[in-house]
Amino acid sequence: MATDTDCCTLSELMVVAAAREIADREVVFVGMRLPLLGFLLAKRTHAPDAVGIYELGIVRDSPAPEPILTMGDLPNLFKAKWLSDTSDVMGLLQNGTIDVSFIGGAQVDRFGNLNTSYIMSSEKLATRLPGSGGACDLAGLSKRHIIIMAHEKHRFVTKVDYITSPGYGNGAGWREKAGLPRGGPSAVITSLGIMRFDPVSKEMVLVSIHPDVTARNILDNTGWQLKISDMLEKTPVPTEYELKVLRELDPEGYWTGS
Amino acid sequence: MATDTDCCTLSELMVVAAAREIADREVVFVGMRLPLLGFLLAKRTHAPDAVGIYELGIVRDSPAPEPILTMGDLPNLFKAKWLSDTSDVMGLLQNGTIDVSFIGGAQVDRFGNLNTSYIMSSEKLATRLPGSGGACDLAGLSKRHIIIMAHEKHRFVTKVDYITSPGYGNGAGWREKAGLPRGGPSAVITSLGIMRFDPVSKEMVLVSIHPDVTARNILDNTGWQLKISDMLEKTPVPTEYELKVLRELDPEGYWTGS
Amino acid sequence: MAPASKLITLSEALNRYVPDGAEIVMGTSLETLIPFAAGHEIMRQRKRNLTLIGPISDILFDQIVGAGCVGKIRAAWVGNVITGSSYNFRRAVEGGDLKMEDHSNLTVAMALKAGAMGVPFMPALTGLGSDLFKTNTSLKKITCPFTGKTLTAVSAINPDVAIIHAQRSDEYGNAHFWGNLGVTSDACLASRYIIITAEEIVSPDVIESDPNRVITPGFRVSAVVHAPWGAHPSPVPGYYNRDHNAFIEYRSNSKTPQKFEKWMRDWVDNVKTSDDYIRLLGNERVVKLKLINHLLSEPVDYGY
Amino acid sequence: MAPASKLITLSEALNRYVPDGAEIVMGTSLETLIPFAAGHEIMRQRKRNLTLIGPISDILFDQIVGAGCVGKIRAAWVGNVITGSSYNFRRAVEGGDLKMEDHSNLTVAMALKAGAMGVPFMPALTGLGSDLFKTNTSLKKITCPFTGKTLTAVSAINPDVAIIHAQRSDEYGNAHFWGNLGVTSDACLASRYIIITAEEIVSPDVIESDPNRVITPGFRVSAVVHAPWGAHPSPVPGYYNRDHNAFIEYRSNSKTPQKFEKWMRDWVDNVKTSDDYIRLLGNERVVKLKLINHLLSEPVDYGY
Repeated sequence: MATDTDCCTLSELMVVAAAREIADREVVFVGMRLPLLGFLLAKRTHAPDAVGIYELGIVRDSPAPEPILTMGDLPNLFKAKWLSDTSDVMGLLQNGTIDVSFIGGAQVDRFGNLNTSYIMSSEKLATRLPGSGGACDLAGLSKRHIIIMAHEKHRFVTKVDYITSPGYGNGAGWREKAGLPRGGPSAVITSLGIMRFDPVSKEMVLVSIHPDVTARNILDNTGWQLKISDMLEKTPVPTEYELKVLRELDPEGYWTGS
Repeated sequence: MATDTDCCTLSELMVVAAAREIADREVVFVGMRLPLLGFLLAKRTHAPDAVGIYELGIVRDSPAPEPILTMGDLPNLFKAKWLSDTSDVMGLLQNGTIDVSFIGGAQVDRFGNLNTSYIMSSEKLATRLPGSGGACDLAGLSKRHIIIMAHEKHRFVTKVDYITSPGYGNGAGWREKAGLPRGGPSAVITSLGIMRFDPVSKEMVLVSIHPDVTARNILDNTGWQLKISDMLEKTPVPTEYELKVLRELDPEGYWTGS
Repeated sequence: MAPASKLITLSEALNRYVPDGAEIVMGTSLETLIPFAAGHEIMRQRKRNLTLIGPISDILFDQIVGAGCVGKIRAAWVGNVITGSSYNFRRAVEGGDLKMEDHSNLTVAMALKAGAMGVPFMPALTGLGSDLFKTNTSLKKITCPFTGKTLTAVSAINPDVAIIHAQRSDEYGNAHFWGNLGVTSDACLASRYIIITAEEIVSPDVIESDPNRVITPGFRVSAVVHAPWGAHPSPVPGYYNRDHNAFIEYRSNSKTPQKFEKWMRDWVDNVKTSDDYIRLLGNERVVKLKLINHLLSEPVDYGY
Repeated sequence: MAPASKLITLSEALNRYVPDGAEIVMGTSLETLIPFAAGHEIMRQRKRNLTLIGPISDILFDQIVGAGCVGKIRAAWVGNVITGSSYNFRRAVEGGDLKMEDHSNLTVAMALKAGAMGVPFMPALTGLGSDLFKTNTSLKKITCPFTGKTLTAVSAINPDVAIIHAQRSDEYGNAHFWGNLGVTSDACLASRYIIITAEEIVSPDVIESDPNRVITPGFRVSAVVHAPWGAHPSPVPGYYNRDHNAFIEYRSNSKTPQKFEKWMRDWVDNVKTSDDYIRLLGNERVVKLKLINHLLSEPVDYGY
């Protein structure tokens, strides 16, 4: 099992991996929690001109002047570029303006479908989760989206109990048939490694393993026979500068503490 | 033919008649030109708590501090109660919040259908008029609307060349069949008299004659056999106070001069 | 010809406009300006069988559910923004006591926009491929009359009441609202009644100096309530920051029904007025949450 | 990491973003803030076969039609707000030289909202029973999937360019816009390119002090042009009043093609810069149109 490494906590590793998925100048629909930090980190490092969109009705292109725990914190409104309606920023999403977005997940399957609504146990409701929020919208309408979640066997299942946020459904062609205009998950960043999706079959493929983790660990914690890339890599550890910035962004380690 | 009378100009008479159609506390969708003055006059006389909605995205419940020629004049924005989007105020119209609205017309027929778009002559386009603006919306969606126009034979026709703003179509039940949720014209204020609509047949009926006008004048200037009410009245002339206020509202007589 | 004041007490406003069974939209700017004071009055009045509507609610919906006031929720997300799941909500849904209509943020926004615009539905591209259609009968698939493509039709929501916390309002319901706006404007226009709770009651002159800042036309507002700190622990732009600790503490204070009962006694039932609430918060907390770094908007001229 | 400035000349902006055949939305706040300076540059550049989109245009559309730049208009109303019909427009439609797509204000607003929201249409209740359906193929009757009732479906409009006159903008396209808003926000979000012409170019600090006043996010804006008096003779809240006489004079100056030609030579072709235009207006007129009664907005605090 992955744990905190010498250099950093596991959460820090995941946030840095998330940040690296953002290219400079991209328009990013920023979610809550770890993705929020990932976006702020990217802005402060390799993607200074990335633009952040928040579903509350916020557009900003500079980091908040102070650490924030959530997107509605007042420093995130301070000197924003635009404060507006949810339907305006959701319009930007729906009309194809958003390059990349981030979603946390409770349960995911081999085609990247996500469940954050209902966990079933022998056909009966076992756990009610908070629901979609904006996740269903982001998964359907961004040009691509990135999933961030804990890698545990009961979360990585053959088929999710409920599709809150569509991935590739049952494989190639499914999104188009459903009527979705674009997009799909491009990466799954977990506590053990990073998965991407086969461009043809749309099935999840392990492409990177975190420090101190083995492929065996990952297969043992995945509920189906996870495909492994021929070009399997080690997830690069955060640079010193990335860690420095990240610790400024979350000084009390609320999100990224061990 | 009606002309200016001893007491006032014909336009003043029409504006005062329009103002009297507004009850206190009503929500009024105010149009351009004469109706704009009618609303302002009502506010200053018998309907102080009427609320005015303007399609530009303005809501106000006090008169503008200065005479205005059109609704976009800056005094009409000064201390407005709400400055917003056209779609917001059109939403108020569509969702049934508007009690009464006013429309000018170029051509009208016996069921109160209005044409402000295309005048035809032997099946060919003779005159292109400015078009609907908000008139089609007001005619379809207010609880009632009032038409104001010059009374001339070529304008009062059996059937309009083009329905820009629906009245009662071809009679009873037509609006419901068309899918309109409510409304219809309640009065036609012209340069000769005032018409209303038969509650059953929905056909236009002459109910009031302006000073110095005869029923004969009106019939001669109407392109069909206009029905005349059993209770035909004389249009009451403006009170001194109404005229005083009106002349403050249009001091140069741009709209109400002779 | 001065119009009638709409300024009444919180208790009176909710007595008058929120009967048992009412459909209420609240928390319309998502994480900011959540009307906690009004929500707590709903709990104190032991309303029953309410339907709560909103995109996300942070912990307010969980609290009202815990008080037994709610029969149904139509929302995109119910939980605790910085800690995750919320317990009363989980218990109620898992126990079968609470009906849930599952939305996304976009479908809630479109349902309220349809309500505001007076049309029976709005089209959207979201939801396609998801299971929202299985747990939300107000979503249907339709074919676009122009493109032939599949779309989601979102049925209009017209709540009985919108409860909005605003920064400042005059006593006639003309209120300034700033910061991120969420679905607030459409929620107001879609609702039959609007209750404004405000940090400050100000003179009409203040409001009239900036009509673009008004959130909804005052003639549509039914009641105005003076409720300082009325959105705590959520943040109010111009007034106070988010009280993160309150959200973290609530998580443990709602873990069991017993713990929640005690929390509700202390923070809801034993609180009668804004003053009580501020006293309970304590001076240290109040001072710590107030703004330190100010940024005043550059004026604009509405003259002629 | 300073982003690139978008500040260019009017001539360059229209050269770059408005090719012959482009679809342009302008005059989006109806009677106020009409981008006359930009419209006149379109005329000077002798653009051809443009499609003009807007709810109403006051006399600007008539002028651009008179210059022979327009192949089609998609609008609710084309005329002169205080004098009625406009002559170039009448001549062009009656002569068969100009295609017209007849809208109402509500259908234009919904077409642009559909464009902004990224959906192919918006439903409405307006237009039913009217003949707009005969002269506008972007309207269709549909049956509501929830109520079974007849509705109007308004097809989305996604213009190539939105040209917006705003009060003040920074050089990156973040612009403050106040007064009545018309369809401006949706027109911007629906369009591929956005050109802002502004009375004043200000520092980003001014704009950042009030993000709720920003009309559209700056990252979506392609060009910013400094254009003082750029909306004359329409009014600009905060800057100048409506010049009624200009509208009355234009009526006679456009009665015949010959008269219009002369008007266009004097007021368009012979004017190269804002300074030329202001000089042509003359000091007396300029002074008379400026605001006399000021009303400054009460500040709000965006601090933390």
